[in-house]
Amino acid sequence: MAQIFDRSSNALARMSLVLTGILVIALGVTLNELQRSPWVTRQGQRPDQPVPFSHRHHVQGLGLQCQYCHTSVEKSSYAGIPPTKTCMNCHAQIWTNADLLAPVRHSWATGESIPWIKVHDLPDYVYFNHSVHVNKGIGCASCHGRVDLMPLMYAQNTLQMEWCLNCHRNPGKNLRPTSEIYNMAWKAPSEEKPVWCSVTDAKTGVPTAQSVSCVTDDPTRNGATVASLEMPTAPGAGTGQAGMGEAGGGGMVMPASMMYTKFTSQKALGDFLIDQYHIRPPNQLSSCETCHR
Amino acid sequence: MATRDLTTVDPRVDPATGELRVLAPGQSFKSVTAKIADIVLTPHTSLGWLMLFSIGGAGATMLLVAVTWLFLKGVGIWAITQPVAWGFAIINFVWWIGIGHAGTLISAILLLFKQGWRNSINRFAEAMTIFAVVCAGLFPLIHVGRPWLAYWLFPYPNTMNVWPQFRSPLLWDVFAVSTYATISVVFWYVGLVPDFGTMRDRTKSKFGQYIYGMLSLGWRGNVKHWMRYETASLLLAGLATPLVLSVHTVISFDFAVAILPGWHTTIFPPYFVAGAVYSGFAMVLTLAIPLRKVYKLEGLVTDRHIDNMGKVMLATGGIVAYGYGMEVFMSWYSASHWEFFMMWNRMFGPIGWSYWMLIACNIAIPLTTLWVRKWRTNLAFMFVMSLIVNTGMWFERFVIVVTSLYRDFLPSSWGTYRATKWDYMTYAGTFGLFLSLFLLFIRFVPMIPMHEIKMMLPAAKVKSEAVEAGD
Amino acid sequence: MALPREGTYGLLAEFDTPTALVEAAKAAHDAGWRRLDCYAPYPLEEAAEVIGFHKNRVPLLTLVGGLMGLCAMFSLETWISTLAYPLNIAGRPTYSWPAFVVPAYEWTILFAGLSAAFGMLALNGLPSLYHPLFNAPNFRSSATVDKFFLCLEATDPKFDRVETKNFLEGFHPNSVVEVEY
Amino acid sequence: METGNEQGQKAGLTLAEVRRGLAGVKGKKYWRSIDELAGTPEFEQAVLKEFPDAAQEWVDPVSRRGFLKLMGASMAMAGLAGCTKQPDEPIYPYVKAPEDLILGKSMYFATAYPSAAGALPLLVKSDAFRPIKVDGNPDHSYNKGTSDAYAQGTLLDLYDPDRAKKTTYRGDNRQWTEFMETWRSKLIAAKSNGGDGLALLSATVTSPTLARQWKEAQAIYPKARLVQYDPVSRDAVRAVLGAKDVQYSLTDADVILSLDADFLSGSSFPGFHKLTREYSERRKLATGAKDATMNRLYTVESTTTTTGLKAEHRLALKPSEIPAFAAALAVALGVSGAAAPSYAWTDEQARYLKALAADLKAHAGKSVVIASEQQHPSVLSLALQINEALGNDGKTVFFTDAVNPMPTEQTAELKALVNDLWSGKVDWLVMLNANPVYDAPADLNFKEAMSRAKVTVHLGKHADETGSLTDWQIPASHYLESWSDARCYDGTVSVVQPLIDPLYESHTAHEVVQAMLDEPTKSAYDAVRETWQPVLSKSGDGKSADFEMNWRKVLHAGWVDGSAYEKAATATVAKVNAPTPVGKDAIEVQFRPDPTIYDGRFANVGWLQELPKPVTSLSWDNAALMSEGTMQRAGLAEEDIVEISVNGRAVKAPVLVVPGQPENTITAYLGYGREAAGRVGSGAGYNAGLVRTSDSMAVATGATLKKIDGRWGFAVTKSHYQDHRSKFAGGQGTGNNSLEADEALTRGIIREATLEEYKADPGFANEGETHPKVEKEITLFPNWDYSTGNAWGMSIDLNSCTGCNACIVSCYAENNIAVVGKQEVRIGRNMQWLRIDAYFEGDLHAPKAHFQPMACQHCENAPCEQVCPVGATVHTPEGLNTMVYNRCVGTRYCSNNCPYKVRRFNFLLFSDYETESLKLMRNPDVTVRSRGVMEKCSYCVQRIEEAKIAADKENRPVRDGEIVTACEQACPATAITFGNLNDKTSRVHALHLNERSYGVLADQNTRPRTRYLAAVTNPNPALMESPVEVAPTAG
Repeated sequence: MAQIFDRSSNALARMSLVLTGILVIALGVTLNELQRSPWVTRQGQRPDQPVPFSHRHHVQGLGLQCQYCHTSVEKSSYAGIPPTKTCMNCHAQIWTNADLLAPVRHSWATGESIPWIKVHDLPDYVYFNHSVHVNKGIGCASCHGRVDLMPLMYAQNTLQMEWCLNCHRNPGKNLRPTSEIYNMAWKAPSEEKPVWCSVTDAKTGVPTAQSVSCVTDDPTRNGATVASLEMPTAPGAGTGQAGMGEAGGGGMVMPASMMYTKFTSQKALGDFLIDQYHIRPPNQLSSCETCHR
Repeated sequence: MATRDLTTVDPRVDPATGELRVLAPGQSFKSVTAKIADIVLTPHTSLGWLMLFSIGGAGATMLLVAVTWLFLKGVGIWAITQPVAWGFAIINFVWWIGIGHAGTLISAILLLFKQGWRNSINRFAEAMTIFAVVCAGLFPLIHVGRPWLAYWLFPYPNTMNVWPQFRSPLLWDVFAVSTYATISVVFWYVGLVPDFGTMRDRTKSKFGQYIYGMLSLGWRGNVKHWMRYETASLLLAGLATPLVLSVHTVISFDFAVAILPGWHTTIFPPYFVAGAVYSGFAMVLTLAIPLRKVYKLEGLVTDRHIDNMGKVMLATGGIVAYGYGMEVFMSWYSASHWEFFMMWNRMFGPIGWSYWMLIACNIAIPLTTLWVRKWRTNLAFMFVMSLIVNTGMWFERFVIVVTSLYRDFLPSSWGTYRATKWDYMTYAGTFGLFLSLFLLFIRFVPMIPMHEIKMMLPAAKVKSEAVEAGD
Repeated sequence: MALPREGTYGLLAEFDTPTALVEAAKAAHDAGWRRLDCYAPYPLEEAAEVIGFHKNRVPLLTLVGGLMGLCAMFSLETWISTLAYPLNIAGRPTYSWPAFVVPAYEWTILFAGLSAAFGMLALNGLPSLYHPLFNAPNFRSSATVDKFFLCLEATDPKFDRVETKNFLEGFHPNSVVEVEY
Repeated sequence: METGNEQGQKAGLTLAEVRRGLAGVKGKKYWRSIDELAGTPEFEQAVLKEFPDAAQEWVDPVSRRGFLKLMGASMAMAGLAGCTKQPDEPIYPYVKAPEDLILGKSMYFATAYPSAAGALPLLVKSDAFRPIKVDGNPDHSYNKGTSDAYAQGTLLDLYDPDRAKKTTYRGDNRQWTEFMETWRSKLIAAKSNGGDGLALLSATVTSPTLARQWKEAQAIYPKARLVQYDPVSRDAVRAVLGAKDVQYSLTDADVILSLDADFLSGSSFPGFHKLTREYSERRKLATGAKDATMNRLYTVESTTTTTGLKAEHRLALKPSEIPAFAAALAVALGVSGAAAPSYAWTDEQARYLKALAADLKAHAGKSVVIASEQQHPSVLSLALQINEALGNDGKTVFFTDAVNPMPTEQTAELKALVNDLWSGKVDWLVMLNANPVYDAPADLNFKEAMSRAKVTVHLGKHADETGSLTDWQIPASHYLESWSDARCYDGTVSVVQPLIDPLYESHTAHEVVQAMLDEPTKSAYDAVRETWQPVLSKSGDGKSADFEMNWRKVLHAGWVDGSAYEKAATATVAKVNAPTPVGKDAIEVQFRPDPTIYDGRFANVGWLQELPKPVTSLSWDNAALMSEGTMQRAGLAEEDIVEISVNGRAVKAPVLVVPGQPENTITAYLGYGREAAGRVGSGAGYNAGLVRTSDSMAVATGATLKKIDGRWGFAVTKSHYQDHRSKFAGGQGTGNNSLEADEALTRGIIREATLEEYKADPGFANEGETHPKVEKEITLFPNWDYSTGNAWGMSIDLNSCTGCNACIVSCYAENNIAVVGKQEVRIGRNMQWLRIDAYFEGDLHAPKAHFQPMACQHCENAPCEQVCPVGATVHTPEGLNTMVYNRCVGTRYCSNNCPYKVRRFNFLLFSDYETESLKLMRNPDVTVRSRGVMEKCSYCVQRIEEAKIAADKENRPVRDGEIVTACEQACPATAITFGNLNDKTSRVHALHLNERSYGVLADQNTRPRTRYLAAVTNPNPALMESPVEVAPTAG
């Protein structure tokens, strides 16, 4: 009887074994990439909106404040989509005949809503609250990116759970003074561009922003003669526990206006603000019930 | 003395040992090969096989229907409810897995103990294991509320940054059962490689040669290969032994780790394992007795096998009985009201009959009769007995799962349990699946390991002087 | 090694009984043959012994595999529960090692078993669907059934087509055939 | 999964759209198609033959949802993250936004739920102008924020998909204006003859404005008439007190006697909220053991109610014996002119009477006798005389004007009306929110009588039994959709203001009656304002004030200040003599408002249908409730169908045994056997009204029972299994005591002591074999540290809880809990997160009962968490046992390992994703759970998070009482307290330290965060030989 298989079959057999292995791995890698790909997350995609609204034009060009349209961002879980009226406030006077704005005028005339398409669309079982983030020193840009540079709106981030946790596990790296929340161009402090913050001793019951005030140009130059080395570094007997009583920087004697601490790194600023704003510790921020109910 | 008489009266007995023969006399390398290989190689498929296969197929189809409906509607089509949130699915799961254990036990543990008689039955016992595990593995998958998310039980990197919870016995199951399935398949296949070689060399059809050729990986009986092969088989056996013990131990943890009276019991691991072997051997008998008859294998699967399996059942059955006994004893000795009430409720509660059912099938009937060799070697009797025992073992799981759950801590939440047609269809369906798989096996794979049988033939002995010669 | 070669692979002698094979193999080995192999339809320890094959490395592979499985799973569990996403589960400590034992144990066995099986095949150089011996007509018909073969290979320095043939016939085999690549 | 959130906002924003969607949608049948059949015994038999739970699966086709689920599956597989790739979601912003609206923040409006028993002041939560939660008005002195099952249920009543949607004339659609034309033209025609032949039949008028409107109409049409009728009338009060009402105050009552008055189990009894609060306040034992004082409750009743089971001493009497007993008591207390019919009381009864009389005497002036309004008038009359004799008047008993503006004896009036109908004197019959075809006394044969009228009009929320027969059917507005007003128990006027535009083209009684006046189209809003103009135009001291400002104040507060009635210490009480009891062997049938669906008006409210009734735990049905003795004598078994013949009429009813029911007494709850209630209510139970006649509205005597073929499948949510344990197993083996309670006591689940025992041994709740104290230190692994931050916990006072079910319905509404339907409940798949366990102790003929609200205990060592393979249920740093629905794969292992069995599983797709109107109702802050997911009580985590965020923004800790769970909020007995255990000043912290505080099954070392306060009873030593209630003599 002759051979069943010819010489090459040995090589083939072994090759196929190796190939199967490679294929399995490849499949795994692909799926892993796929679940994070824009195809799934919609990251960076610009859906066709009824009106090609340009944030860049309105924010950077005209300098509109975020809250002018997104009115409830500080008060409610929902930042708010402006009613047609908001558009008409201006567009009753300007660009009254622009074809682009036809849907707006139609809506205004008929009283039917403008059917926008949601760009930042969380799953329905995720309970995100704008107000607490904005009040605790997370700037718009931290999640939405440089909206002021977006001609058409798109999602800067994946908005996936891992992305949320990334910050909830280490909030410090994204914290900024509440006075800078709407500042799209805010940069983390550095040796070149330090940040000076002062604390009026925070009593409980007052909104977060009021206890800390920060400036980006050296306050000592205009009069205040206090050297920052006299400052207690990052004042903070704060428990880091929201509202658990005594806030950081309590026992300071000098008038608040004069006591500025200089920060030259986001790390330092983050730790300082975590104390001042009573940011909850990571184990609480990454606990399930924070987002799922 | 006795042996002398036996030799005269009973041809089945080996005059040398006085034991029943493992193999009938007059087998040769060629005859063995022919006998076993030709069952597979014959081109004509018997009508009986076709009929049985269509029955199996029908069953499997029913299973498919039941599962489809399940996926469409939800587990609510089963009887499970509050407080009995586990029902047939888990019972069948444990039952099938248990049955699987005999195969591994025969092929592994008996191999380690150098029990030659195992060789005739280990191949299809292992096959039975694998198919039983297939049926068993089905249930954990379909019994979850959202089966399309069942893959969440495996640790894999995901965008949620969440992982399985390793304190849960269910997760231990995932690893235990998957390992068990994998190792069983590997062990089985390794055992098959040389026989595939034989098939390759015996089959006439070109196609057959290709298929068996590939499956045999080009086995050519090189004695060095044989040596490594033997080592590997021994190692696999050595690994499979702790594995088979661990699997049912882990499954018993599903209950033992919970705090429920009737589940929270330290004795579960041993008596689950014993019970598994018990039911497993019963199932081997259920399969072996007809096979032997249909394919005229009396020469290879002799009364010795039936007899020995009877003995094993006697032993394991004894352990199980001890387990039941201890449960009752502890419920009194622990002086714990929970335990006491649980046991009372098991015996005399609304569905106490199921407890007595299992006592009858697992202890009363078998443990009184299996002592007698005459009955142990009576095929009809053993066949019936094997069915009885497996019924009993099913009820054991029923009692553990249901009667512990339906009356637990808070009397206010007591309920009851009534199986639905979907429960029965799913259960029956797995028999169909098992049957069809098993039939395919005996049609296309040599059901008895030829090389291991050959080793046992007298002709296989090398005359000792040959080795010393010339030194 | 799968390179196609030309010429003779070796001489193949067929025997009826294991004893005959073992005797022949022993003689050949004593005569200084080193490139030789025996073939039998079932494990024939004596044959391997006499041609000087005593121990193999399968056990070592198995051990290594087992240890790998153990470490892999246990460290995965520990990492997940204490570092990746530490959660309060029923008030248990995040590092609940007793619970981690079970999966680690299972993976030990899994990896060990796989390494044993695949290690064995690898060491045996399987799969090798094509092999010169299959060219020998009588080999394929009976090697895996009931006949016993001794093959003296051409790569052995002592190999000489004529002498070797005579040498083999000295053991009264059923046949001695020349095997081509 | 989906939340109300997104679609909530969408819906809220385009109400018009939703209305369009609502037109004629047939919603998902969560009540399962077969439930419509469920009434018929044939069906039940078929079902019982095999697999009641699976039968339906053949019936209903594979649903679209089913396929979607499968698609979801494959998609889930694709995007490994588990959440599928979402389709584009649209946003519909306002065109002009209401300036006071902040989307995502709820608003609260004060209103009131009007009912014949007195209005309930409410504060309703509104999300994007959709009312999503009804709760009591916390500022109102009457209910102090508490509510009840009915009021909670009215929310689902508003969104009921089966409500009438269009005005119809003989079945085809018409416009409201068309009706107004016909109605007006009729009125104009009728003006000449003074409105002769005009008859209005209304449910009890509760609105002063409506009363005013009618008075004015009466002036124009003197011959027209308005008849009020409710199947549950207050005629007894009218008979005894005329236009007065009686009010009780339990604050100073040391001894309370209830004469068949079920004032603790639900708001069908006037003043329920106030009475329950005052009753429980006297049982809080806040002062600690040493100088602990409590009130003592005696209940003499004719069927088992929670009031009876809460009583220290309960006496079960046949309905007809109650008046005689009252009389006997009056005599014993020396009430002048009281005469008791001679009757052979058993020794037990006599002894009870003696001890009771003595106790009342001893507490003259500090006691109160409360009488039922559903009894023979003599009971109320005698009760009031006794109170007078005891000098309780002015201390615990007061008299005011009637709460209802037009108090009448309704049954008599209805009779008269029907006679006129027969004699053809009525040509226009206008029915306002009444359903007489269903609930008028059977002997009046209203259906026929109605057809004698030339034109019949029905204004009703549903095209019900009546509405489907009348010429005109007009959709009535729900009280949350329309303007009105009403007086609550103490007479304070509440303005009923709408929370939402009418969902359908519905109208109000105000508009119909207004049409009879000079300004026929004046809106209800203007009418109400007009009514209160004079009052609100002057300030307290009579000087004139700015009406608009006061009006706005009223709308804000919800009530008109100082409009409460004068409380008089005396009133003229008509003396009514007690009739002689009919004898012990005569079978009596008594009719009672149903504890969950009242008189049937809530029949289509799924929450209330599925709500297990107190005492029986029966849901989705009513039954012929009888004692075991009665049942056996009639040769019946439970679930048998019995034919009850009385008053020459017969009705078929299923049999259910009630512990403690007096012999030969059958209790029939009204409101069931509806034919046109809607998809939920139709076909549930049997119609007791079929044997209720105008002369036996409360009790019908001389009934005969006949067993007929067929069996009924009850959905009883707890097994009421009787003990058959043999002696060796520790059972009494009498077959006559409840195994559950025996076990509950042995296992230390229920812990109770008498006042004396408590004083002697304050720590009784944590001592002894069955009451083990658990040491936290004994542990294999280090305890988790909860000492910093918040640590949420709950305390439930078993002494206060009366098992009234308000908490459960409140939980339904707050947490979007699904209704599963009778068949699912029957096999134990009801989804309530919170249940009230009732354990009957001792002789089932005269049981003692313990009520125990049971929800997730939030164990620190939660057994459920450890066994979840995917970590879908975990512990939060603040000690919540939280359930992450969208992580759950549904192994149900957690439920198996939960010793409290408080977890609920979506075995099928129970949540309704299709019915438009129900989407409007959902709480947007709570995920709507889909199929295959486990769920359970979350301590209302959405409220916790809301409060935490508010507090965090203000840099302050969460204040005690800032977070109120839904159950706590509703509880009239203030039995539930939630708070932060780490806050040393919080109430719950103190309560957990209370010596009566114990954890259920704490010996399993689960360390529950919910703890219970052991109950303490205050029995009368004179009756202590049988501390348990007195068994009625087996007849």
